[in-house]
Amino acid sequence: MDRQLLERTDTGMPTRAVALDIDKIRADFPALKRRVGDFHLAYLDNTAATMKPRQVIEAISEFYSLRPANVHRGIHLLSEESTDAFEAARAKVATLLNAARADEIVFTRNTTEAINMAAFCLAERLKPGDEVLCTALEHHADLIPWQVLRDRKGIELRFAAVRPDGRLDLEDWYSQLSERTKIAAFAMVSNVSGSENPVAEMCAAVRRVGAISLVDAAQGVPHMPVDVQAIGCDLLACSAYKMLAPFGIGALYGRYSLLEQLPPYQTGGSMISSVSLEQTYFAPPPSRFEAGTPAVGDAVGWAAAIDYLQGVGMQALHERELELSRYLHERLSEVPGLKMLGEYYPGKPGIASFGLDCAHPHDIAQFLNEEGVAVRAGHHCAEPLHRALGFDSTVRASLYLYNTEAEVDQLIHALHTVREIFA
Amino acid sequence: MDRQLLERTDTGMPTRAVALDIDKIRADFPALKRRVGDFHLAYLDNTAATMKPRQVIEAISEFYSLRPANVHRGIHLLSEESTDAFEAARAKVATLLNAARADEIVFTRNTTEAINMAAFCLAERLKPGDEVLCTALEHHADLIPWQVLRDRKGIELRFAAVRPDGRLDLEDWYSQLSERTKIAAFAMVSNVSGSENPVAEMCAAVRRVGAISLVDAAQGVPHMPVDVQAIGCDLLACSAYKMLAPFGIGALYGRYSLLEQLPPYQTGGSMISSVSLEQTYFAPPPSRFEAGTPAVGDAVGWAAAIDYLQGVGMQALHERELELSRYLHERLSEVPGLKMLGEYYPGKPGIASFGLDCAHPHDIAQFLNEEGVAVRAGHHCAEPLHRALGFDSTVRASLYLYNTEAEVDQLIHALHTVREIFA
Amino acid sequence: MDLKALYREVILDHYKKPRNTAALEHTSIQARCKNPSCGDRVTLSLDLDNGLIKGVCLEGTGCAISQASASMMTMAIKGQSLERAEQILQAFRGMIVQGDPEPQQELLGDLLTLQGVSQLHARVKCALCGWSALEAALEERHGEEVDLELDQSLPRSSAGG
Amino acid sequence: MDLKALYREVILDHYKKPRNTAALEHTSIQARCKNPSCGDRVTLSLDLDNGLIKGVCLEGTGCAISQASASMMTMAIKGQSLERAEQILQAFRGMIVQGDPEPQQELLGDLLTLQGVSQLHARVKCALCGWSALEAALEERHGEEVDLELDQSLPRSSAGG
Ligand SMILES: Cc1ncc(COP(=O)(O)O)c(C=O)c1O
Ligand SMILES: Cc1ncc(COP(=O)(O)O)c(C=O)c1O
Ligand code: FES
Ligand code: FES
Repeated sequence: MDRQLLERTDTGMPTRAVALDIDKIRADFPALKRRVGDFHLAYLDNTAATMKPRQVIEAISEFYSLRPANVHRGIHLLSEESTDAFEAARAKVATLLNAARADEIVFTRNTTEAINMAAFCLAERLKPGDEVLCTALEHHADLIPWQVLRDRKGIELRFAAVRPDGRLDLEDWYSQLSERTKIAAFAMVSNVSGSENPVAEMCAAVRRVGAISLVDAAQGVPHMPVDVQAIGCDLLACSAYKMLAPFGIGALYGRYSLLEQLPPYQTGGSMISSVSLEQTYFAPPPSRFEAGTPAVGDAVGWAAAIDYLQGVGMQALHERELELSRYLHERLSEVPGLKMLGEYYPGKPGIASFGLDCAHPHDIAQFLNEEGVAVRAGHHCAEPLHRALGFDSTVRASLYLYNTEAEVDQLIHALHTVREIFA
Repeated sequence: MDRQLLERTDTGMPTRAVALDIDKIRADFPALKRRVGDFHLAYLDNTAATMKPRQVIEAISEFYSLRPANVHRGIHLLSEESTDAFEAARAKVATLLNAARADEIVFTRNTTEAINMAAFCLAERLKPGDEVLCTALEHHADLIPWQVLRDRKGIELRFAAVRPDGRLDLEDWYSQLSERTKIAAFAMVSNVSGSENPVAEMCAAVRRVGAISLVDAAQGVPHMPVDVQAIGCDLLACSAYKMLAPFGIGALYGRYSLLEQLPPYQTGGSMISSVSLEQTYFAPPPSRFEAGTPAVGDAVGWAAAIDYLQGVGMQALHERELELSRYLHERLSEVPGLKMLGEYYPGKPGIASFGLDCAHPHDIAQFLNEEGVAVRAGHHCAEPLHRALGFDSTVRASLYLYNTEAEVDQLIHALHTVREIFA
Repeated sequence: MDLKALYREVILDHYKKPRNTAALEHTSIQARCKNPSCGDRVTLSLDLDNGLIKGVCLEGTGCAISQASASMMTMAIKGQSLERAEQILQAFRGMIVQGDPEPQQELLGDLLTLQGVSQLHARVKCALCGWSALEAALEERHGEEVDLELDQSLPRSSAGG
Repeated sequence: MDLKALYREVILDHYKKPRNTAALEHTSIQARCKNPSCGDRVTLSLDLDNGLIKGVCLEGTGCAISQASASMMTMAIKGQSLERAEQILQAFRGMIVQGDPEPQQELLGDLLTLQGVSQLHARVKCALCGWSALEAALEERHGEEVDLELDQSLPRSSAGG
């Protein structure tokens, strides 16, 4: 990376236009105060899961202390309150994504379930010869469900290639998109190379061929303003725990007019209109897709996380992340023998995957942990992308709003230690 | 109900052989201290969801404060700790159910997902003409997935009848079990009539015809000692939030030798052995059935709930519940114009569903709430059972370890108020 | 809100003696609504004459709130123009669903006594059952049974307010 | 446990210069093990003679712990009887998987220096990769590739301890 980069700004806006008060933010996260041996924890595994602020932890505690009742409009006070809290969380997610109505938000366990649900519910619209267009840089969650669908329905599954710089080969993608395409599924941001796709432009192209678009926004929604109406997607999936919220909840956003046409996924209580031993009539969306008792406490925690993020401001958070991402990539480029998976470009989100010539990623991660630096090693559930770019596995460092330049320095220092030991 | 009942003991053991210290228990549940208007809360909606003790709430807070990292054996400290906590929860559930090994526990969102998963994964073993034997007293969660399977695979779905006293017609069930039966699914305890099925005997019969047994133990596991090896079931489903734990987690227990033969359900990350764009190899159980990031915090909360319940003792808890159940049913039998769905019998679990001749169940529940009594009104996700016994809907009162005779009295008093208003 | 007073002063009267239950000689349009969460039902028949609701007949089974609300509705719309019935419908929804703090007195009349139901979130649907049948009738969906859950006027997100 | 010392004193030596990598003239049995969570591999060939492991050849790619552990294993089993190799295997698993506080010194010898790995929960599998290949070889599963995840000796619940 050239020196000039530091002088440019990534977004065209003056750097730190809206400065986040990072010390104040960090004080909200109890886990960030932990130490690993003699070192401060430098938590750089945010792509896998983020830390939780006390506001979220307290919202969960409060919910379970005061109104731990089941939802579905039970008539007693606690159930009323629990139902209200659950539906308020749905409305909050809808607002975050700028959905046209709260009923476009289906709660799921995570992104994986959201995509499985979509693939299952779309299956009956497909016939042999139809095509699903995927990409080679997807997370397994946005890949294997389509393989399953392919095997189940006898359709064609196509993959747009990834370029050596770690970005989607858009030309290849466009060349494979055709009238035969019925579904196009792609990530908003790769969880490995960190590169971002032009999702609005892609969704428009998908619409033009009359296909359905699904955006895997697991690494998008937590990190930037996302507006499903502006993007123009039909379906969009994300996970709460990657944005300060608890594990156990995520969402499938769906355009209401599409959701209405889809059959249910799981079946059971609270998704029915009437049931006899012989036949069942299903409720309208989103209930139709939410069988059984939902993860109410996790939804309440998610709502608190969204409040927190909106308090900081998604745009401000995004700009700060791009700033720190630039610093991260710059410092990494100074480490001898380090090979990046993909290339940095101004505006690239804060995800960096790399290897060292002298050591295996798992050994690197082991020594990074010894110096308090938390990263992931492996293929990060994207084996095909790793293979395409000539890696078996990588070390991945990834950022969020509470990370600092000092933590990046700590990572770099630890990488030098690894080099000393292994070289 | 005759007076004699009060003098008999339900279990053959002296009443209150092991007395629970209910005041001490109640002090652990913050929500039980709430008031509704001028009344103490009498929470009698335990079949829908139970309250949570502070031990569980604190375990969740501690988890998110200290180790909110993703699982799957990340190499850094927080991920190690999170993975350990998650797998310890699995081991704890396995111990609670006396599973032969921890790997027989698949974490799901709830009972509904557990049964959907089972029905989906068993589908490919079925061919037209095969039969699934269900019963007319199932919760929709143990009914609709089998209807879906029937429509998908062209199999026969049979239902054993319910008797007027609210219990399964075992004779009818046996008469419908045959060599053609491939799967038999039935509840351990009905969530409406409260009656208990002889599941060990039934599972033995299912095994004799070479079929697979699935026990819906959503109302069993929370309320009595459950030993999957003694019951001899192949599969068993339950939900954590009905046993002091958070929403968002449940389990499918499966005999390992059966789980090993089943295909995956949802697909994505962490359930694979290797992935290419063309093909995927799946991991062994339980990973194979747990695609994507699991509900780690909820699992940790469940583990704390099991600690709490085992501290009280499942047998002691069960005996206390039977004692209070007897009192509940006796007091209800004194209310004029009250019609029970099903009949009391000594040893019947603490679930009572009923109507009043003068008022609609939802209006009754509304007035009960005015006097602080929390119950459910409706068909409780068991429409066919209601219809079979001549009800559209009922009011349901249900008990757990923290309930008292005084709360039952409060219910009875409120029912008299309803009568005054409506009669 | 005093639940006992609400029931004693308004609801029970209509629940026990629903008005306008006599069969019509002539039925122009009939529509039904079912609340799928409990199975309760209202069937509404209208005798229309030149844009006026000349006659109305109510049949139904269900909770006191659903039946009383439907009964009071029949009194409010009988003899009114279709236009005014539509206005009353919107005003009632505004009061019960959106929780309009200043409901439209002039249109609602006696129906104002049901205002307290807007606070019983789980019962809002009950109060709307008859009105959803009316809506279907006004849209001339003859003989149709609408499902209360499908009712777009009942945004789930409002429940989160 | 001092990670740097563990690597510097034991692991790196074997990682950089794995022992027993020369091809065998005669191979009686060959088995492979793959760790599916990272794709790392060990291939083990044995030259058996009358119940004795006369020759052993190691091939593999992977992290330092997996390759060093496999290399040390070849030294431990070379020249030993099949029976004793089985005993060493069990002793090693006891030390690494069950965290046996008093590992069997007499059987393990130099392998004792790997004891610290039992504390690196995420790396226990790494240390076992070569040993699972050995197990397959002892069971005479010629040419087979076993999956480390499938290894029944690695109870997930132990991870919860
Ligand atoms: C781009 C992307 N898609 C999908 C997923 C799967 O998310 P989950 O495990 O929450 O289902 C992830 C998680 O890392 C991801 O980064
Ligand atoms: C007997 C029975 N089965 C299944 C269920 C469904 O449970 P869940 O909503 O947790 O999936 C319930 C819940 O009330 C139940 O009581
Ligand atoms: S309870 Fe059915 S409409 Fe009120
Ligand atoms: S990381 Fe693959 S075996 Fe160690």
